Amino acid sequence: MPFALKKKAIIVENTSLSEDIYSIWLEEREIALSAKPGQFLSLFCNDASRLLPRPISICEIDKAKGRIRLVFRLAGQGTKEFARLKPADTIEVMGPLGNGFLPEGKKALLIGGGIGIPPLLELAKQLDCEKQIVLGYRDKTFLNEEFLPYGAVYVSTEDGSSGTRGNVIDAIREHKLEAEIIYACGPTPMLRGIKAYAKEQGMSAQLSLEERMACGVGACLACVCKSRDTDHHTNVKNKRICKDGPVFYADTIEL
Amino acid sequence: MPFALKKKAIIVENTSLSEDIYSIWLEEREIALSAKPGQFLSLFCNDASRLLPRPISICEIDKAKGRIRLVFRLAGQGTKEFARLKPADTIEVMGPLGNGFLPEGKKALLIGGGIGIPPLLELAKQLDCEKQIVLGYRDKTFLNEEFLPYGAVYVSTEDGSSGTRGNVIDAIREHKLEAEIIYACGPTPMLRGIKAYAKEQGMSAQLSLEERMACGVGACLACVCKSRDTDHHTNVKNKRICKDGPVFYADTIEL
Amino acid sequence: MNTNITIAGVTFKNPVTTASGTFGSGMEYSDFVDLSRLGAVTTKGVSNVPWPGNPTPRIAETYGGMLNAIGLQNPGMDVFIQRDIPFLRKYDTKIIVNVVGKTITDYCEVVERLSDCDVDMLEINISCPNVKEGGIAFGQDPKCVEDITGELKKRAKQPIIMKLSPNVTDIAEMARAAQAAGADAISLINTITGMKIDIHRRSFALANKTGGLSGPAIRPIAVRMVYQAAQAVKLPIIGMGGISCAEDALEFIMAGASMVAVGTANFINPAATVQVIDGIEAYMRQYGVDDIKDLIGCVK
Amino acid sequence: MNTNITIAGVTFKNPVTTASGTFGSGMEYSDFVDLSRLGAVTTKGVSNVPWPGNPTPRIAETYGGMLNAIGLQNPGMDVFIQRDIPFLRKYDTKIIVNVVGKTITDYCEVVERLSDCDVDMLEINISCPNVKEGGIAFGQDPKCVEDITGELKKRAKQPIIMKLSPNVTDIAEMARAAQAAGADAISLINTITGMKIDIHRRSFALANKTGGLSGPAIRPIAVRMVYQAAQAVKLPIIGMGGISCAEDALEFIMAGASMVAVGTANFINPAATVQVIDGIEAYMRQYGVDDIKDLIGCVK
Ligand SMILES: Cc1cc2nc3c(=O)[nH]c(=O)nc-3n(C[C@H](O)[C@H](O)[C@H](O)COP(=O)(O)OP(=O)(O)OC[C@H]3O[C@@H](n4cnc5c(N)ncnc54)[C@H](O)[C@@H]3O)c2cc1C
Ligand SMILES: Cc1cc2nc3c(=O)[nH]c(=O)nc-3n(C[C@H](O)[C@H](O)[C@H](O)COP(=O)(O)OP(=O)(O)OC[C@H]3O[C@@H](n4cnc5c(N)ncnc54)[C@H](O)[C@@H]3O)c2cc1C
Ligand SMILES: Cc1cc2nc3c(=O)[nH]c(=O)nc-3n(C[C@H](O)[C@H](O)[C@H](O)COP(=O)(O)O)c2cc1C
Ligand SMILES: Cc1cc2nc3c(=O)[nH]c(=O)nc-3n(C[C@H](O)[C@H](O)[C@H](O)COP(=O)(O)O)c2cc1C
Ligand code: FES
Ligand code: FES
Repeated sequence: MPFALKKKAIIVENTSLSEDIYSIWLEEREIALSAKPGQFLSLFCNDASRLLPRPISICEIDKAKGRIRLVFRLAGQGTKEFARLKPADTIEVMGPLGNGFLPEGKKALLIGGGIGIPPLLELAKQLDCEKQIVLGYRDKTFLNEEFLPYGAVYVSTEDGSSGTRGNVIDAIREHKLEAEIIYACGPTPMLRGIKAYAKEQGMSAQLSLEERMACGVGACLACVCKSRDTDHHTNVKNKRICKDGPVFYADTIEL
Repeated sequence: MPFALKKKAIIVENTSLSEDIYSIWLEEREIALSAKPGQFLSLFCNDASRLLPRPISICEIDKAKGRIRLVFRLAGQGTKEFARLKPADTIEVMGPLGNGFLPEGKKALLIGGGIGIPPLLELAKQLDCEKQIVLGYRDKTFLNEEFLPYGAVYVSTEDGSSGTRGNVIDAIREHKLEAEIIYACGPTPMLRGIKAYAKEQGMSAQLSLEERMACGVGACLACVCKSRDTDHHTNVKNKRICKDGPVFYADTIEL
Repeated sequence: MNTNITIAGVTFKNPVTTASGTFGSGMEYSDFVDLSRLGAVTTKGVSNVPWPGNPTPRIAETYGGMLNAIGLQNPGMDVFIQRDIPFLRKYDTKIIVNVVGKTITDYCEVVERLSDCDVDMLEINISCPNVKEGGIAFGQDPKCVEDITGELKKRAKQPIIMKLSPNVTDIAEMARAAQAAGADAISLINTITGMKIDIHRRSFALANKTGGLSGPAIRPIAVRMVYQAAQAVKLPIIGMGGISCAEDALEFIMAGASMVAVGTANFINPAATVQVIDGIEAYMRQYGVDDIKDLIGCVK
Repeated sequence: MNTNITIAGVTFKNPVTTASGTFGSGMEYSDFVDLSRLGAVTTKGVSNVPWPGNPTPRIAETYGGMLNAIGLQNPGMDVFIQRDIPFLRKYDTKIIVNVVGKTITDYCEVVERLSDCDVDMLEINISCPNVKEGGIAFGQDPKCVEDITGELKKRAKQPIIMKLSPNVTDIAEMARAAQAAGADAISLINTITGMKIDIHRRSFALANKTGGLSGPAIRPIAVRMVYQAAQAVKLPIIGMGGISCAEDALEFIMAGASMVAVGTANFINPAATVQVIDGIEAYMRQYGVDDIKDLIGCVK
């Protein structure tokens, strides 16, 4: 995309899925047409005191209508501002950014934890293979019913209020789920657990990582993670999450 | 007003009087009830990168509806933001601030220049005496017709496109206007001319001054003007325009 | 829950005061703020004789901040002592008087005079960037900081706070100099020298050319300096620079400040001081912090 | 209308470049910006061997600005020379290479190596606050500035720009030291050391504790320092610090900068550099300025 810059997207819908989780549909045709599951958008605040973009993963893509869905949790002032957006409001965005998940067509386990669940929804829709979907929550669930059309859905909650009490690995063990590949997104401790589990099981795993970002396009080196090998671009053992990720094969990165 | 703080006012109407002059009616009952002609409001920007209040004079007061009218010229980013306000939007304001004009009940000349004209409108409405109103413009006129109900209106324009070609003093001389007191607001060179004219004619004059402001309440000493005598508060020859003014008797200040 | 803080023997009911020069003598804001809520009121700098200050424009807005070059206009100590101290004493708050001068003799004169007045602490402004002589010059050289601190300590009956300039290479060095000469506390930061140019008029935005930058824009610099000073000296620190809300204030406290001052934020929101106090208490309740002292310098 | 600027024999088609470290090697932004529009691309700092940089989090947002502690991660000069210079040479723009090191020997090694490369100028970063050794330490002492400038001048075949640190008491002193030792130009300001504390986690927002503050928040400080340096030395100045639009850039030019660099603004608006160039031209047209040189230092 030569000279692709920031774009003004139009808010089509903004609903809250729970007290602190919001779901926004925004319209920006070009972005919708090129977006892939696992990629993200940089969202800019209208409040000029907050300069940096907020990276938010793509949750669903509606190419026909030229729309993108984002699901996010209230974290600080930026997400609070986004939560107040109303239909017809505009927001400045850049994207789609990063490399998404790489569909492999093998029997798959999709594993999401907390606010890492949204990017798996579009993946679940697009993955053309046998899928088992494991969603881990602290307590309240969200978005889980929307996964039902795409595969068997297993839920874990830390407080045991729904599904398996415990974490996603507990749910996988409880249901003896088997697969050839894992696609996962969630907090670092969960990803670390999944990496170990995948190794133990001899499965490959694609993990979506998170780090603070400034440029979002690979220029500033803010968002690195440690890599197993020397990276071709950085020439050190650092990969840029925004540009080389956010999705990486588990065995190529240190967690 | 004990513990009177910033208030959220509601925009009732925002119209443009010319390419770069806007007229806003805002609703804030408490402010409307206590406001006097010649006082001003501190208007705060919604854009958080701009912290300082913009002082804008009160143009009209509608006590019945609890509303205040402001008329302002696009000067920089702050006034540009205000110009975009739509009915039902809110804006943070403080006020009414400063001391307004002091009605003296003598035969009066109201003299306004450019964006100094708006504060004279409410004064014209409230002054209960014989009034002659002189309004000076560069070229295009605005607000002049709204003065017609309150007295004889004389216009001057620098380019001669309406009324007397020249400045307000030229118009006064042309029409041989006489009065006991002048109430004036406008650019400093105009006020300087009026001060000299009033002295020459032995008239008293109340002038409304302008200076950059931070606090708007007399605390920061940003907005001083030079005074003839040592000021009782500052103990130097400086008066605070926001607190002691913005209206001063011409002979008490240096211009 | 305890928010009391004792500095050099003076106990403040809470750790929040006003930054000198942004709150007048307290009088100007007494219509907006219940002064008795404040830990202390810190007054505008006062000199031996009345100062007229700089020509206007004295201020300019900048991105997330402002420049000022007021030039320490003040009515002089006689009027101040006679009018402003009795006014402030009507409130249940401590009084910190900010002192300015052009020469060490000037400072000494004011401090000696205030020694017999009913005020709680003196804050010595050796860091004002907006006056030609004195001010900042004293605050940019450790030897000068030591000299002036020593001279004033001999004369002051109240504890003295040395207010440091951020316009230095090494703030720790200045803090150590103040400590070495016997200062009771330090406060920082004063404004950072800045400039704005009006590109349409092709002139300086301020009559004084340069001014002091304050407001949220400078907060990260101020927090860093408070942290560095806290690592370097044992003196209590009054932290300031861009504090507008309790979250901001807590950053300073966790970096090592025993008290904080709210400055430019008063102009934007006259309720800022009280909101900071309420917000600190809310934070303490939320996290079960019993004593504000447990938060001072807790991030290391 | 002329926007050409010649510095130390190198002619730039316009006075706008990128601030080192905010534009990668140009490659990362080449999808967003036509690099041939730029007066020059200034690359991320390059060292003799690859540097891994600091642990994450490396950045934090602040009011109107950001902190960074990237720690000068870079692939080292070998990869840089082999990959990035040929890439940039495909565009019609000048190449300024930012050089970093931990010791004078390190800097010398990079400069010697680059001497035989096809680049237009070298910018020596003696002001990075985010590395433990070298970096800023060189930029805070006039003697060090002189020494390193002198050593590098002996070795460099291209003109050298000394990039000064704003974390100093007197920027003019540093500018004079660079001039005395033969620098061809100076650039300023690098970032200002700052700190942010996460009050909920009670920890530093950055793994490195402190970081460098950049963005619009620091602009008034940067403009002031450019002005002070311009008054102190005859060297051409590349001004930077919070430039996001043409108005900002013109402030620096009128304060005395011959060129300007756009930094943090690239992250917020990848079109910033080009918009600055267009905006400067629009200003010149609006006010009938025939030559950009007539604006340099026009406010005195
Ligand atoms: C690739 C990627 C995809 C993401 N997808 C989602 C998503 O789909 N839904 C969702 O709710 N959240 C997602 N996040 C996290 C989201 O970016 C942060 O919650 C958000 O930036 C917080 O902004 P704030 O202003 O509310 O919080 P603040 O804490 O006020 O933000 C301050 C600064 O820190 C950054 N920041 C804060 N938390 C994070 C974080 N966890 N990760 C990265 N930067 C952070 C902000 O971007 C901002 O620059 C994603 C993060 C990354 C890196
Ligand atoms: C007592 C008083 C009453 C006023 N009444 C009116 C009025 O009724 N209508 C009207 O159009 N204008 C009025 N002005 C001028 C008005 O305040 C400025 O035009 C306005 O602040 C410009 O803001 P800005 O953000 O658009 O401009 P910018 O130039 O971007 O403002 C930058 C900063 O400079 C200040 N500033 C800029 N110009 C002036 C100025 N002329 N006077 C004071 N501060 C200024 C702003 O408040 C702000 O802090 C009045 C000024 C004063 C002091
Ligand atoms: C308008 C103004 C006037 C000031 N006057 C003084 C003063 O008289 N004495 C002093 O020590 N500091 C003075 N300061 C500095 C403040 O006390 C404070 O150190 C600085 O503004 C940083 O805090 P802030 O960002 O919260 O404003 C003044 C600041 C401003 C904005
Ligand atoms: C993420 C980041 C990385 C930087 N890396 C370098 C660097 O490698 N070398 C250097 O001399 N300056 C570096 N800088 C400083 C910038 O070049 C510039 O001097 C500073 O950011 C001020 O300009 P700005 O406010 O426009 O960003 C970096 C700044 C940022 C924000
Ligand atoms: S955010 Fe800049 S490199 Fe990833
Ligand atoms: S604006 Fe603060 S004293 Fe007038």
